[in-house]
Amino acid sequence: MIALGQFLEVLIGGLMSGVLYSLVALGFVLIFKASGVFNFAQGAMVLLAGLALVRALDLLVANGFPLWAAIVLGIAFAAAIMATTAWLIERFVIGPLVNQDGLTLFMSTIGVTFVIEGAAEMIFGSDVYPLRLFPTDAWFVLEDVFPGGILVNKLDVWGALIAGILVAGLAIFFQRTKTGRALRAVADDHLAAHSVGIPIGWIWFVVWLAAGLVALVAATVWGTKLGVQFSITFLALKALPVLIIGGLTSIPGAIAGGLIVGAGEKIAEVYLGPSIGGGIEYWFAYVLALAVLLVRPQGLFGERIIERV
Amino acid sequence: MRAPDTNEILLQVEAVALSFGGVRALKDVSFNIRKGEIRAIIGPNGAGKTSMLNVVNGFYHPDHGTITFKGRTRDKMQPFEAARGGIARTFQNVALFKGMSALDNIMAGRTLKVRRGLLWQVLRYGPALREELEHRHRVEEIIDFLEIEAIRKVPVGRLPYGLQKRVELGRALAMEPELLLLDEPMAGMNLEEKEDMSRFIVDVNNQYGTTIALIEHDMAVVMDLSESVAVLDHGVKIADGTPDEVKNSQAVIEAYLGVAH
Amino acid sequence: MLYREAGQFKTTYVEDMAIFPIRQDRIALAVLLGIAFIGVPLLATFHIWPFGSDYLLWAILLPFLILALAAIGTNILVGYCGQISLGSGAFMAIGAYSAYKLVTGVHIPLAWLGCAISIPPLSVLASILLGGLIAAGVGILFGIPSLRIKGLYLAVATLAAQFFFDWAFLRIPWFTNYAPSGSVNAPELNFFGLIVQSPIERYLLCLLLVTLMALLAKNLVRGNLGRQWMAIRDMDIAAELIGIRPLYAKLTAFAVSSFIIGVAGALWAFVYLGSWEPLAFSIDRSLQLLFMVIIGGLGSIMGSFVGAAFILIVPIMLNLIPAELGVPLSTETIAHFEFIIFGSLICYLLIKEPHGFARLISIGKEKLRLWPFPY
Amino acid sequence: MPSIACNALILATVASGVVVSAPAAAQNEQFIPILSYRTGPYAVNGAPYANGVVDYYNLINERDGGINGVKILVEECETGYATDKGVECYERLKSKGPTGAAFINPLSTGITFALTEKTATDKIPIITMGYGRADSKNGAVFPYNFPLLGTYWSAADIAIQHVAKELGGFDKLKGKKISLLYHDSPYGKEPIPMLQVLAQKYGFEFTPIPVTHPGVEQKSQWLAIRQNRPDYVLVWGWGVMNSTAVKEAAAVAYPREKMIGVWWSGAEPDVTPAGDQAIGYKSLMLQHGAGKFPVHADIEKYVYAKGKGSTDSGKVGEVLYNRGVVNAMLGVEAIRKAQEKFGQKPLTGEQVRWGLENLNLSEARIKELGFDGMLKPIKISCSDHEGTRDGRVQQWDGKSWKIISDWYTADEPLIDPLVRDVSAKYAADKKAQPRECSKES
Amino acid sequence: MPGGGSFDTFPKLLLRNAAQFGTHPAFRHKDLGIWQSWTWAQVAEIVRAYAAGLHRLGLQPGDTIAVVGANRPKLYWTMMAAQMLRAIPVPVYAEAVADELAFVLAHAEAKLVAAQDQEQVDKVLSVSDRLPQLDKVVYDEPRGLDGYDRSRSIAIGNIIEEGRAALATDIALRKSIDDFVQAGNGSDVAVILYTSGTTGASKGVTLSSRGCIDAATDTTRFDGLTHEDVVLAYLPLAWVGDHYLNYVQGLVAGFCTACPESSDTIEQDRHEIGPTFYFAPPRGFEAMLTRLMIRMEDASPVKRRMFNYFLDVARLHGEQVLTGRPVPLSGRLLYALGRLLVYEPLKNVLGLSRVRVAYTAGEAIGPDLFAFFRSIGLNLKQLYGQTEAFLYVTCQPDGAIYSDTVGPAAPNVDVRIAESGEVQFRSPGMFVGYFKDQAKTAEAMTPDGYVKTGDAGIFDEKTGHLKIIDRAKDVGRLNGGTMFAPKYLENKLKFFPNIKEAITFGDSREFVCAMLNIDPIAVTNWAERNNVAYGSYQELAGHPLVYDMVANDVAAVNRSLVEEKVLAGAQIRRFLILHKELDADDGELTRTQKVRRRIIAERYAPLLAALYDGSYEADISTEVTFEDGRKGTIAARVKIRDMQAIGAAESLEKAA
Repeated sequence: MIALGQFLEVLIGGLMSGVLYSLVALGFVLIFKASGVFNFAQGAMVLLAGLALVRALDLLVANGFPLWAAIVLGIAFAAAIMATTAWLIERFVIGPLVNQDGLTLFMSTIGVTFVIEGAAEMIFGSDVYPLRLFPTDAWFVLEDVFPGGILVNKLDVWGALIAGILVAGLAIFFQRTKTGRALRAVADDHLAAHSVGIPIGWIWFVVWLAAGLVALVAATVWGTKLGVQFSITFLALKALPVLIIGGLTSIPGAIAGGLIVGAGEKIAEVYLGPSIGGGIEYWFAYVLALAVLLVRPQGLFGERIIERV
Repeated sequence: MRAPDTNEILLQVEAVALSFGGVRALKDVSFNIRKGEIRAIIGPNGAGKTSMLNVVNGFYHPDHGTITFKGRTRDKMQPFEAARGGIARTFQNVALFKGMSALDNIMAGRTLKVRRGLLWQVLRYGPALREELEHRHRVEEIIDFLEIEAIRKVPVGRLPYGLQKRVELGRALAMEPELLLLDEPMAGMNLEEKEDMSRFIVDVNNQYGTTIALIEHDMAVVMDLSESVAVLDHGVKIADGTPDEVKNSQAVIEAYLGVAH
Repeated sequence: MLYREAGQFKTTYVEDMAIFPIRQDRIALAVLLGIAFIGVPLLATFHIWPFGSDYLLWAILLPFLILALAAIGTNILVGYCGQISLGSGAFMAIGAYSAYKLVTGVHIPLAWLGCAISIPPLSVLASILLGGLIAAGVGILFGIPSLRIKGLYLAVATLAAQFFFDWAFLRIPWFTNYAPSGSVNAPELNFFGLIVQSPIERYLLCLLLVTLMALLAKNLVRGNLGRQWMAIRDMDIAAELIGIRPLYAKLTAFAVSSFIIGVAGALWAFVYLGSWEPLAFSIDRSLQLLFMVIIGGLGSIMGSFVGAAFILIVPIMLNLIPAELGVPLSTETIAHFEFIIFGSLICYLLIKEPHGFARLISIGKEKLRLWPFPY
Repeated sequence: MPSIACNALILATVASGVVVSAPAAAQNEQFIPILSYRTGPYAVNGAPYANGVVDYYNLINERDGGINGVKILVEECETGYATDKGVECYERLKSKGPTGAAFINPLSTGITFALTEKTATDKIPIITMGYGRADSKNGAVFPYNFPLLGTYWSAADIAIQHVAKELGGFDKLKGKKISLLYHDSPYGKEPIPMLQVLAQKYGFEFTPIPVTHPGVEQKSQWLAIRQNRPDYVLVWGWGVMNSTAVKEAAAVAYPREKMIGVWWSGAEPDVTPAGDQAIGYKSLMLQHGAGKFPVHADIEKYVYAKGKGSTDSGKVGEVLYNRGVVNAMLGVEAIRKAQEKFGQKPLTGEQVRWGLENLNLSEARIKELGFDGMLKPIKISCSDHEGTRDGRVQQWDGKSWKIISDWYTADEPLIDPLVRDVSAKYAADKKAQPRECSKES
Repeated sequence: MPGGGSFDTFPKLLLRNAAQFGTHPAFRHKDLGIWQSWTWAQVAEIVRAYAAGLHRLGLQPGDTIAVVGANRPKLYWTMMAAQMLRAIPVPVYAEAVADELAFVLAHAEAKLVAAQDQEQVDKVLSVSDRLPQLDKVVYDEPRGLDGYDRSRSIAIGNIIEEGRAALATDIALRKSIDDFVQAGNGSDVAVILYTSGTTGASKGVTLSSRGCIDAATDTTRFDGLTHEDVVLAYLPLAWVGDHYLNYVQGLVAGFCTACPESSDTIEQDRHEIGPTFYFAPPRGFEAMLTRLMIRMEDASPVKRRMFNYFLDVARLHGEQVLTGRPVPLSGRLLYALGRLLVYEPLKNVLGLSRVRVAYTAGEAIGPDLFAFFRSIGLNLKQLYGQTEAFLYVTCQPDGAIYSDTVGPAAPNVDVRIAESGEVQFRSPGMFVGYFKDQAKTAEAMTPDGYVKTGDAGIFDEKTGHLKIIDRAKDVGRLNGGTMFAPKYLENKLKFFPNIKEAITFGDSREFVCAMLNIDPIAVTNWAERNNVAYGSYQELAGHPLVYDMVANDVAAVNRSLVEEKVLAGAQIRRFLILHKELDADDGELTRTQKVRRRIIAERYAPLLAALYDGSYEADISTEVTFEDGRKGTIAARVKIRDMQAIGAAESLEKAA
């Protein structure tokens, strides 16, 4: 019974943290879907959004704003920052690089990563800034079934909730709004979309903005978890296997990938780790991704690659 | 034009069927190519001509049916096996290696003839160098043959379409194939380029005795070049015979008229 | 303008297919090699500017040479064969740790068999080369997925190698000969009795190896194998139809690339760092190498050198310039500026010339050859 | 200074019209490089430390006009905690100033490992106060390494001593479970051999748990801890790993009181992000803790009042800041000591090394320097490059660090055999002949 | 410096070269991507084997063997091998259409034809029924010829192989070859060169070995050519220029003859091989300059300014620097800088870097053009000659170069001007006679053994150099009695870059009129830069702005005429621009691109009439031959413009 309880605890913890990875992975998927850009800067964008938010909050609270007003204004400020960033990226990087191959675009986003990291820290400072938007303590459920109960972190639950809302929101955005539909058209075929009068530059700005807002959401959760600080950028690396497993173009895939990675790596770490030295979760997710790719080269939910002569 | 040496069958396609996700591209097609002939495959758009070539050189694996090449029967093969067996191929939309020069593209066609492995190539000395020079010499003959001396070191991406087609033919010739599949070798060419290309095709057939199967839209060219013509329509072979026979076939006329209207 | 080629004609294929068919290029190369092999050591020996201190030699030229070598390896895989890899750092690590194990002697007890595999300590050179070979072997293993996985998916998949080996060298004490800290020390660099110790000696050693391997790599990429790789890169389907086996082409690319990277890794560990931990070969190193080849030019051996120089030297210059100008900026601000400028430069370069410095150089060279004409 | 640098400086000066003190004055300056990291994942901890160092050097220049009149010339170089950048910085700075670098202080175990051999060749002492290789305490094998005030082996021993004390005696350790949550790098791994020795000696069950760089993801480690329920968790983290550990501990409801961090896991940035969840968390002290002492008054008066401070004055007196100050002070005192022998002029690294090796700070001298209450007396010798191995334990009460224990002294007889073994192996690897400390004055 | 010396036949020279410079390259040919090279020793061996093979095919002394094709080593060797057997090679223009070819082959009674490739073989075979003497066609490139009847056609490679095999086994054959070489003497007919004649059918100019070798010996000495030199053989094989400059001088001096890969790659090949001795007709240099200037138009403004600046410097000092006359220091320095930045790179791109001596001939060269090349340091000189003289009559010595003269008599050449104004000469290389045409031969000779050139000329009073005015028979008189030298006028017109061809009329008429062809490259370029819209050549040619522009050029010619006393009255009073380009396929030009005045006058009779009847436009319809051989007609309405005659006074005013 203890063993089962522990397993459930690990499994639930894993699934939950997987959802948190998905929050970051979603931003990747948005951009890749619409512009074919593999955006390495997503982690840096989370940092930027988090820093903008937390610094604005601190300033507003220090100046006597009530907390709710500070939160609303802070989020508005951070959103504005992300919009500016999206515009700058579209205008100065992705726009001029249109029609380049994927690798070049990918490398350019690494360049963007450097710029965002440097600028964010220069403007907002490089300390650790605590952010407390969500509770971080834990519930212990089913204490009567399992001794000590099963630990469920409240923050994780919040994260899962938010991810759910986000996915639903994105689904509505893509299915129901004009911009969303245009976005899907662009994703299918740039040239064709262009020829029917969809302004590519605008669409890409919207996409990067959406990714920026997703980054902001991720930053609220991750910032609460870790404190807003430079290390948040490393989330990008944690999100990559999630993406690969889910498929680069699938929003549900990002969630599913997150769940698989989260559960897989936690279980591996807890049950396999001790026997082979521990710390395996970093590579485990990637090896899992590799294994998935060998079976389905386009990821679990990715669109099938068809070759023609 | 040279008549086939013999009636020996080089390639026999037997009851091949192929479908893509429910769409049937080829329906029980059978035909053969005799050694040394120039064989044309014609048909309206979407008739399954390119699919046929793709089956022959192993890029598509037929749902059923067999291919007999040089006496060996099989139901599918890998593209490089087909290449090794002596089947070379050009593409409807030029499929050159864009980042390489015309010379390197044709040199790449020699891959199957390369005997020395990695370690020798690293050293590029002795036998490896000698071999490389031999291949270069052979490739230069092809360049001379196709009259593309002036562009041998130009990256193929910069060449006009007609020359790209010629380089692609060169790459196929470099393989010294027994069977050469040409997918619309003259598509998008002007009159003069077409004439050149026709001349090259005939010369290849003449000089090297290469068997040639070609897909072509320009009927005049087909009638001039080929000794026998197979006609496909909607994945079915509707006629097969000499150009004259085919030209007068009722089924063919209907198929083409049907498309024209 | 400097190219006066009239009258340079080739009477043999060997001349025509030379690496530098133009005499002026050969002269430039000879001058460069002369400076590298003779000029630099002489200047450094007599401490003549800019070799007043070891700084240039130790902190710039040495890492430049070694990383350029690693970049050549990366370029073979990424630039020539078109297989994007984010795991180059791992292969450097494999080279480094394998060489370390070999040079200290390998002992694998096989308890259940009651015997052990023992390899006596090997010489430094043999260890470095064998380290490269082991990296090549592992490279082949990790190249197998490339047969199914393509493009950016493959790039991410190669991260599996990166993170796995990061972990392995950190966690498996056998690799570090059970060093308590997990940090290992390079052995004495003994090459057939010649002890390589001083910066000049280290520099010459690396220069020699890098020059040699660059030459051999060039031999490969301009030979049939190189054409196979490029064919796979440019159009894999057509490549297959002319008889190129994707399996062979891709795996040889992985092997050769990993071998070169592995040797570079061993040099990085033995000659440059002297003492290292897996962090020296982290994902950052992989990205750095990828940057080098993209900025330098995919599919260009020379580009690898230029890219390495750029990626290595620009941050240092950005760091030095404000100090030299006496601009009163805090280290922190400079560091952040450095990030911003470096990132912007990379974006700018990619926009301006997505094919890297190699293309810029060849355009420049073409201009000089046609001077004063524009085309 | 290389001529190019001078020329550029002059040009820049002329161009900007700003009057900068003439480089001619450079002749009576002692150059000290600072390898710092104010960016990247460890900036949070790297920056306050570097601020302390810089401020103390400024204090010496502003208050005393240098060390006996020899001005201290400082240049910072950003390493980003990366080994190769550290090596580059070292090479760039080692021969600056009239006599080259007095000593080097890399503040990174990785860089320390990479530089150990180089500094010996260049004859520049490498000061690793509270970090670095534990075996470098042995000055016979490592003549240029000075792991002052305490190595990780000392730290491990002190931590176990404190655990024993909390439990009520060493005999109570038997059968207890002690886990080490460590940063998976040479830094985090250093204490493991010592802890293994201690586990054997006292009979507790020791479990090392690695956390992968940079340490943002520790969920599975803490789930394992929750299931394994160790009696104590030693935290050997750096940067974000520390605060994450505290938060994760809170999340799995592991008592913070049972966590003891090493002295690099016991500063303000390690606990503040966790907020109230950090209350009760303990850590070792590298003798000193947070707080202001007489020296801080001088710093505020001579440095901050003149606007030359390198941080907000609110951060003066934080743990890592103070550690920077102590570190700088020890270096300055070593130079001062060396000046006694070699004269009051800029000294070479080799001369400073002599100063370090003969450094002897009495209680009186410490008081005189304004460090009363921060430090115990230090005496360094050829065979003991550590100088002293004392530590205390502090606890976070939600607002500040409170000292909760008396002084512990690491068990030298227990550590020394390990030091000898490992350093001997190093000497053998490098084919170096150790010097004989007994024969030196 | 090698010369002919005691070697009076080509086979002997070949053997001498093989012995003397055996390891030096004799021939190169860009083939299969590289410069295939043969040393003199190899060539001697191959030619001997080839000769043996030809001998076995039945080639006898005195037989003729025609050579048709581009510049290929094997075709040159065919001539050598033929000469070794004391047979007579007859090179024929490769572009000749079947009829022209049939005429020459029949006239020369060619027993064998050596053809370059399938195209030429087919051409020969297509007319073989008109050639009873023709035995076999041998060919260089076997591609596409596999299936041909072997009894009619054989690959040269095979002949050489068979000859080599036979020589190895057959002692008698070896001996007979040696005997042929021994028996050869200077009076043997070395070659028959068919002139392309501006009028009527071509004539076979017969040249003797001795004559050829002596002439070439003189000129190689004159220009200091040695076996170290390299030439690019790209001129038509049948033209005396190629035969003399490349084949004969090559054998005499022992230098290396390089054959280009194909006609498309001549520029590239010239750049690669970097010839040291170079010949091009004026239109060759002109095309070079035109292309060069057009390319520079697209250069960045800075570069263009630099380029123009240094060309001005060159104009100022270049000639002096080249001839070693004193130049001020500043000029010398500027010129040196210009050499670094412009002149040498320019010559390099054109492949002329290594040229020591360059010649131009065939027609008058524009003074600006001539000066341009000299000013950038190319030692360009003019020569005057003709097939009957075996090229050289006069040539310019280094240091005494004037663009309007063709220099003094070449070594050992006597030149005189007859009463009629015709230039006449006697030279070592002068021809033996026209093949099978005693009458014509007699017609071409004076009783005292001079050859009539048919050109009118004068000796320049200052320098004593010869100045060619026109074809003697073309020089006419206006009704007013003024001398009218059409060619002279036409050349002056053609010196303007916009004018490609000019034909003037005036003999026995009231005044001078001109028909002009604009240069399509130069004028379209001008049109693009000035936003002049046009749909076709014809439209462009009739454009009023073009007329204006050309009118300026004509006026300039008129002005320059004022200074020439004899010709001042022959100013151009009316002109028109032809609606189509003159074309050799239409018979309007010769194969060497000379205008056929009489034919043009016939074809464009309505226009000619209109020029003289005072109307301002005229309709014309002409038959043309398209590239693919089809025929068609072009009709157009051509405008005519009047020109004001310029008096001497006015011209002087302008000058002042």
